[in-house]
Amino acid sequence: MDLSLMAILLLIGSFITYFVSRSNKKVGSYLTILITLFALMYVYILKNNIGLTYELFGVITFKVTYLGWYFSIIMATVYFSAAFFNPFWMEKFLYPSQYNLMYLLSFLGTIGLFFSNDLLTIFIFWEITVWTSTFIIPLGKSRKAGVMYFVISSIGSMGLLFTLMLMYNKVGTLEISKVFNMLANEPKLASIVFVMFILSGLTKMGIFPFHIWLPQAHGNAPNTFSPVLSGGLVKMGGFITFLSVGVFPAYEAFKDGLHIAGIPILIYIMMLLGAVSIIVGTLMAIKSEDAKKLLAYSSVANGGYILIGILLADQLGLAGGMMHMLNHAFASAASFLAIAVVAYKTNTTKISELGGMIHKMPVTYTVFLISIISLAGIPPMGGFVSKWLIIQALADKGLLLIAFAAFFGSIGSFLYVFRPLSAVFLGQVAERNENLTPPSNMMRVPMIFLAGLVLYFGVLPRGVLEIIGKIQASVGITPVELNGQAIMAVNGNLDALKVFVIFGFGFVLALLLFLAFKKPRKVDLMDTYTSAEFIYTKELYHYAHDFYAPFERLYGNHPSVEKWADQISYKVKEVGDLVNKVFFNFNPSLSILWITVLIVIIYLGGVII
Amino acid sequence: MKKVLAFILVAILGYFMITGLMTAQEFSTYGNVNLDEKISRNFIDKDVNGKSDEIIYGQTSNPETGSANYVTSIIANYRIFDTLGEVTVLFVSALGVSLLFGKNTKKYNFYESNFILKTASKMIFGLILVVGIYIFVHGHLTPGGGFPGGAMIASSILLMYLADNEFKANINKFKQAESLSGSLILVIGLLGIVTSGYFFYNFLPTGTVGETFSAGIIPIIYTLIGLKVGSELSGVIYNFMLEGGEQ
Amino acid sequence: MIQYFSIILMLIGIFGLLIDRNILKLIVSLNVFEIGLNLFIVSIGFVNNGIAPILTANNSSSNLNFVDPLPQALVLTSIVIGLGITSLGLAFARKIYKEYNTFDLNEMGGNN
Amino acid sequence: MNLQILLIAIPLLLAFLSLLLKKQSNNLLLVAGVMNVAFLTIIQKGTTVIGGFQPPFGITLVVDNYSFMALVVLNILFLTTILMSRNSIEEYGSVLLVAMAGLNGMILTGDIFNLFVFLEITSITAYILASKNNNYKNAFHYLVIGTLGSGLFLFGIALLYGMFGTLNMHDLSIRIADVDSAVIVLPTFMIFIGLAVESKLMPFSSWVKGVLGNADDIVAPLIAGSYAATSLFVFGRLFSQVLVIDSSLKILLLTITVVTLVLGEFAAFSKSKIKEILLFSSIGQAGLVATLFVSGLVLPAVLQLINNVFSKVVLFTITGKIAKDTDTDEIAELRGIFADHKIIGVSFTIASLSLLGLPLFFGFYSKINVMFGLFSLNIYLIPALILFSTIIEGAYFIRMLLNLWNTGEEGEKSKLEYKTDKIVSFSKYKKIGVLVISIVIVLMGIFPSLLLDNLYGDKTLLNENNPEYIFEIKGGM
Amino acid sequence: MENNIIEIFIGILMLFAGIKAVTSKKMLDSILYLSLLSMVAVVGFVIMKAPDVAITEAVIGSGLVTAVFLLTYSVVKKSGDIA
Repeated sequence: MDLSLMAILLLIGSFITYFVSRSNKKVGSYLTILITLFALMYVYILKNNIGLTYELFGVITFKVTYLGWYFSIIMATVYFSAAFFNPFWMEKFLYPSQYNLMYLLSFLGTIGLFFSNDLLTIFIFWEITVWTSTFIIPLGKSRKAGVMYFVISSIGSMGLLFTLMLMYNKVGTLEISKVFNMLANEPKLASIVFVMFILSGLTKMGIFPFHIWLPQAHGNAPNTFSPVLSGGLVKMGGFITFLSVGVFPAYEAFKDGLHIAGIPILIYIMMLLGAVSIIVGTLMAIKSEDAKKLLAYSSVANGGYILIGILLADQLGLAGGMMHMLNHAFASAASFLAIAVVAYKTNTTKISELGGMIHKMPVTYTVFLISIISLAGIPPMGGFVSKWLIIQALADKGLLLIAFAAFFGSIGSFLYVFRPLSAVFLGQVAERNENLTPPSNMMRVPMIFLAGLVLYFGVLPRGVLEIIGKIQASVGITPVELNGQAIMAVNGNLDALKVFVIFGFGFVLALLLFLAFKKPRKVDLMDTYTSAEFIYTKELYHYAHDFYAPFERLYGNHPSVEKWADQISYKVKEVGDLVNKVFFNFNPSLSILWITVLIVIIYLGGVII
Repeated sequence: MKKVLAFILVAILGYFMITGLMTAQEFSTYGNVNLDEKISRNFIDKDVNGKSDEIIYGQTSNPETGSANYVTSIIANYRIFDTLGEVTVLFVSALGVSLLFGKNTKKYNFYESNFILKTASKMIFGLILVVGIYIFVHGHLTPGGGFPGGAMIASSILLMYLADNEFKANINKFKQAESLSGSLILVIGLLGIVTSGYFFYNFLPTGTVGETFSAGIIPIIYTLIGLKVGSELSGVIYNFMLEGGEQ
Repeated sequence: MIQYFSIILMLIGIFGLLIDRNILKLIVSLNVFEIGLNLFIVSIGFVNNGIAPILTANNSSSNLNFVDPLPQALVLTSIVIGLGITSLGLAFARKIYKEYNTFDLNEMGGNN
Repeated sequence: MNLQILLIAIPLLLAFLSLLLKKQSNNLLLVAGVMNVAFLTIIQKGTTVIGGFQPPFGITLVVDNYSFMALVVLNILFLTTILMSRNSIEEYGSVLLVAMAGLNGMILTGDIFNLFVFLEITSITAYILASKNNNYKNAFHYLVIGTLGSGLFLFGIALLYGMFGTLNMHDLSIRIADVDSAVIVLPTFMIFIGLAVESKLMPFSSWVKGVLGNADDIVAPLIAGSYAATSLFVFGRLFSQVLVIDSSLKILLLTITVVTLVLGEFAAFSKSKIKEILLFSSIGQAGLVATLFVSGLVLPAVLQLINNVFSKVVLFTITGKIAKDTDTDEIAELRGIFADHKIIGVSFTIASLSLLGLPLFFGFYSKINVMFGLFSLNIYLIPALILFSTIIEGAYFIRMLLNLWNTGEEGEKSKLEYKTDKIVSFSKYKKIGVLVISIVIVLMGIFPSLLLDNLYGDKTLLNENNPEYIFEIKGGM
Repeated sequence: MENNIIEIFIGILMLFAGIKAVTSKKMLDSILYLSLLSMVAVVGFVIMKAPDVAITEAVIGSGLVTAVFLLTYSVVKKSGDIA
């Protein structure tokens, strides 16, 4: 199986899809499903030739590694399941054929990125993914989102390119396995390269202060692409982060430098950023009115977990980070898909406008329940296992500050989990949604698939942890210790199966009690009355409105990064206007003045020479 | 205020320029130029392509370029490509002027022209014309050449325009002369390629330095240049006499 | 000597370009600049008590102390180019006058 | 027998003849363009002298790899431009013929004063073109600045002649190599000014806003494409081979060019009209290319230049046509203009993305080459600035693209409200032309070796950039 | 020696004409001063042994350029009064 062949096939296939969809968009959208499925199987088969390298156009070089295989399986799964939704949105897009093309091109970009063998290839595919997805996002609601996404991503690409060039100039090669070796004994250079390199990871994962694009992009992207964005593209950042501690000899390079709690200062700062984004993400998720924005902020928080876990780069932490990546990918993809179903039926994602969807779409409800529990890291879902691993590692290392942030995130996640659950799905159906048709099976299939995966990895995490162990071994970290389904940690170990059994028992018990003592008494949610006053806006009294008002008041007027971003762009504009006034007005003699001044300066220089 | 500032700036600039020129060691100061360091020594000795002995006025025959006027020999032979470009510059600016004014045809009359003025200016017109033609025909022997000659023709036309309101030199005649002479110049150049592989190769015998019929293609080219420049400038003048921009 | 005067003349041209608002006078300043430039270029080729670069019956040998003919040839070119540009600029000036009914850049108002 | 003289002589001859047959001038123009492109296939590299006088005395026409590349770019650009916008040539055919001759001459000539003459020819044609559509005031502005610039250029040439007593570029470069580079500071800077005015470096480029801001679909692509390409190529020829400076002046020139790059992008970011965005971005690009040339990176500079001019031709042709038909180029008023013109929109997008240096397009190749070149000189500040300006560029280009496509809102059943009511009618020449150019951009982006292998033999992506390898401006000496 | 004196005299005259040409308020004055300047420049060229340049400058510089200026000026003057 030739990887570069697959890349070419994907390229050609995407263009074929484009031209097909020019004539018939439905068929084109089905093609996206087929091609992603094909790629998924192709990638799965690639497991057999780990370690082989492929070459393309003389510039691009691939290498099949467990790391790349792991990531691209995640990515392909997400793309594949999200593709099932494309046919339903073909009617809604203004440029459907463009959407299909970009969808497949960005897929190609991610797959190529994960298998790339040198930094240049990484950069090429990185850029491809960036600009293709840039053209998809504005197909949703807002154009500003696309611009912001592109700008922040290109900050990341800048860091990547700078690293690439610097290393090529120092070392003379770009091969990932070789390029960073010499940095181990050059701490100064290493610190520059480390920051520049991980910068791209941070921007992509939406780590504070680069998190501003996530709510914008996730919230405004087409409902079919938000799963891919949050479940897929964000994981590219995780990949880069892994390289920056796994392959990049960070710990050796900084071993003489300042340490905090046994962690080099630079890495510790990055972890702190992760912790900050956990807190920020959680808080913002709690107070967000829009279901997609809420999920986006939760992705910010989970990105923080992933970053911390990977940066720990040890037996447990790395395993936790990598596994959390997978769990979060599937869970958030599933939840975004569920929201997409809701949005497809009701044309809104505002929490307060919804409610009672459980009556209309129980399957969707179940999927959403499972996935969002996993997002919050509540047993018995996969998110719990990985979070447990990360917190174990933190406690083991004794990083109290960050551990606190992690705990805070877990607690806060309960809050934001239950808001959409209760407000979107539970409760009663709003009048405007009375006569909704149930979603078609084609929408149900991928959701159930993903939710099943989430549950599966929560119950039987061994399979994925074995692969993670291989990855760890490949970068010289002791693999995570497994015993049956149990994960051996330093202090106490976790057997997910037992947990599941216990929880399952509890669940069944609760169900039985619920069914046994069921006293149904329906009250219309809008049936609110006051004394001596007529209510005009019932929604204000709907419990979904101002769900967490007290919390929100706590941090109502928080400082926000968005404001800084706006100020920066405003300053740039100002400078531009100034340049325009000074150098480009319509009076010739002013520019002649400049010319004369320059000549004088040159003469002065000549005198100095 | 602005003037003062500009003056100060320019004064500083001038100070630097002059001191810079005085002190620049490579740059030989005014008058103390050593031609042997410059390529023009070979232009004077006419030994660009291989050594030739001293050039004597009226005796040396068939030098590599026959013009007794070194400036002419440079303009019309050594660096004729510059001259071609020069002609093109005039051509294109005349073209631009006619593009700007060409749409309107009514001519300005600055004042009523009377009989005496007309006749007198007719005589002067002829005189200037002859002088101009003489200048560019003898360009290779005496100072002057195509450009001043052509300009003189143009000024004679200008005189007629000013003096005589009825004077109508047909603009199309100018255009034809211009186009034909320009094309002929290029054709001569291309003939050079045909004869010897060099653009503007001086394929005619250069004769004896100082004689009227010498210097090969130089007189022909200069005549053509004179005609072209004359017609171009006359066209410019004509366009400027038109009611162009105003009201 | 005259070399420095020519440089100052160029500077006067630049000065005019700096201070003038009248487009005709801008062209005048450009011409002043060009005249100064031409004088400068010719002065580069001047040789002390040299003779004009023309073989005549009187000074008939190429070994005489001629002044440098090349700068003069260059200056001829630049004079003619100057004429072309001047006439084009004046044509523009007339069109501008037709549009704004003034020659003064300030009176035309800033952005076209 | 070398025929490169025909590249100049034929258009000039046709220009002279076009006075006689006015009606045919536009067809003559097309003929000349096609003939020039055809000549490119038969001329062989080498040097010819005018009038058979050996250099450095006679004027030489030099065709080395560098100028051959320049000729290819220029003539193809010119031909495509006039083909795409042949309807708006109007009575300017003769002027364009002269411009063609002048541009080719600028690239071909190996004599610095001859270069000045051709520079004057081209700039006068540029003034005339700038005055098209009653744009007289800005044309006058251009004329004043340009004339002063070329006057200073001539001043520099005179100083060089006074110092070294020769005008042939190769001869000059030899003689300059012997002396300390502090000597030639003044003439170098004068020549720099003269070229900077034409190649749109700040602060010499105040004319650009007025001229390009009001230009139509033939003038804008010409001035932003062919003229810019030629002047930058000449800039490179002079400053990376003839006037090689290594002193505080080099730092000063680099400052000017880099400042041009950054400030140009800033100004473009602050604009809301398509034309102004594009023209400021081309000012910034000119700054980038000039930076590379001054620091001696010829190959990256040439690649970047090619990428820039070809993209700019597409962009300016489309924008000029839009502005001509709708009397506006405010982005806000043109939302969704591409909804009805898919081909035009796709080409526009491809050109912009190539300018941004994104992969799958040629711009990526040139950008990577630029970066490798700069880093190979162990310069770190300039690349950082370039990358920074790339971010700004990306911001405003993406903003513009998304607005012009106006992707609308998901789930909207009525898509009409996202289209503009402005009517634009693109001729099929334009559609085909821009499409072909953008396809070429994509192809060269995927197979970058197509370009260089055919011209210079094998040049892989990671090649070391040695200025010499495309430079043999032998004066035939 | 006397050559020097002439040069200086010429130079002073040129500077005077040039300054007047760029600074004088009335347009007609500056045009005429420009013509004067180029006439003086002709003398300068003659001093520097450049007869060809002198002739060309005399005919083109001080002849045609001035004529074109005056044509523009008077045509404009005719249509509308300008200072």
